Amino acid sequence: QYEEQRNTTIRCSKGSRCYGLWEKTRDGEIHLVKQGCWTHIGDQQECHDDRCVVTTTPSQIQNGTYRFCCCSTNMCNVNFTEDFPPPSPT
Amino acid sequence: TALTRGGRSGGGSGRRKTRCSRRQLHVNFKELGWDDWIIAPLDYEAHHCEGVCDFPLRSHLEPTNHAIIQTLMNSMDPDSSPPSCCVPSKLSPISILYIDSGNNVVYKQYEDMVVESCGCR
Amino acid sequence: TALTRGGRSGGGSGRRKTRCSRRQLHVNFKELGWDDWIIAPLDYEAHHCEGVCDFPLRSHLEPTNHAIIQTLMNSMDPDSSPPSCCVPSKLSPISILYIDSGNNVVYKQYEDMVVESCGCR
Repeated sequence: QYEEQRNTTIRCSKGSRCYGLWEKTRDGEIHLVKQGCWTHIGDQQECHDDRCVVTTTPSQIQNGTYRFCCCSTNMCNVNFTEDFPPPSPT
Repeated sequence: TALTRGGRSGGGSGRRKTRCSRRQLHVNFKELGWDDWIIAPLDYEAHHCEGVCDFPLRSHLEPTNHAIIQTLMNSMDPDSSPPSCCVPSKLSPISILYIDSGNNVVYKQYEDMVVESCGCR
Repeated sequence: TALTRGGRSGGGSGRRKTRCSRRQLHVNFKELGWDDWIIAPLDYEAHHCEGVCDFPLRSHLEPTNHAIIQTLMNSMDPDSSPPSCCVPSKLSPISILYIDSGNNVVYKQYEDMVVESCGCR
């Protein structure tokens, strides 16, 4: 289960996970973009954590302000923490 | 019904190559240049199928009747046709979060992205 | 939905081989030694698929999303994986009259005996 934008909670189907996507602006403001059930995991090691931790460097979209994570316990995608390598100096 | 009455066994010559099986193939969307539209995941394990489909074909490779005949004919006369080919026989989807052309964030299930099993076709 | 946002175009090198297409393959059950149980037909045109599946894959080859990604990765780094393979994408049956183990004459439709179209998988 997870908490969607309109504060509703749905049950994810068996085997799927919860995910969340936020936008973190330059000055640290955080906006929720999307939450839901992640039904098909590409890498079986993914989304096993019981907390929503952003572990991979965000993609270049929107200047890298998106924060994506997935996790496997009830309501785990209500918020997120960050644990990804700092961008390498260019 | 599979055609099981086989003719002469294949005369497969040369170094024994490994048989058709599922192998690793790690896909990195950044390296493909797709991280300008894909938000997550940025990489995943897709696997791929590789190896010879030689005569006689093993049943776990689920050959079609055509593949059985083609492989048999190739083993009898390699110039008549190539052997059947080792390809995915079962694929599964992955979920992808991306930005569409209208700059909306979209969650979608992309079919046929991960090889579950390989077969000779 | 097919993955259409392609990354860098493939650097396919070497002599231009012919592309994946349907070719002839005449099957003679006598030559296969099956005329001791097959009454009719004793031969038929099975066709087969042959040719390269190079980047970018044409839509008529109906590539799966996995085949699109594998072919793209092969064009960027041939050592990462083989290209996708040219195999039957549509097969049709033929009728066969044969003698079964109880010495009865049986009429049966054998599935997947004739290649109708080829694709990259």
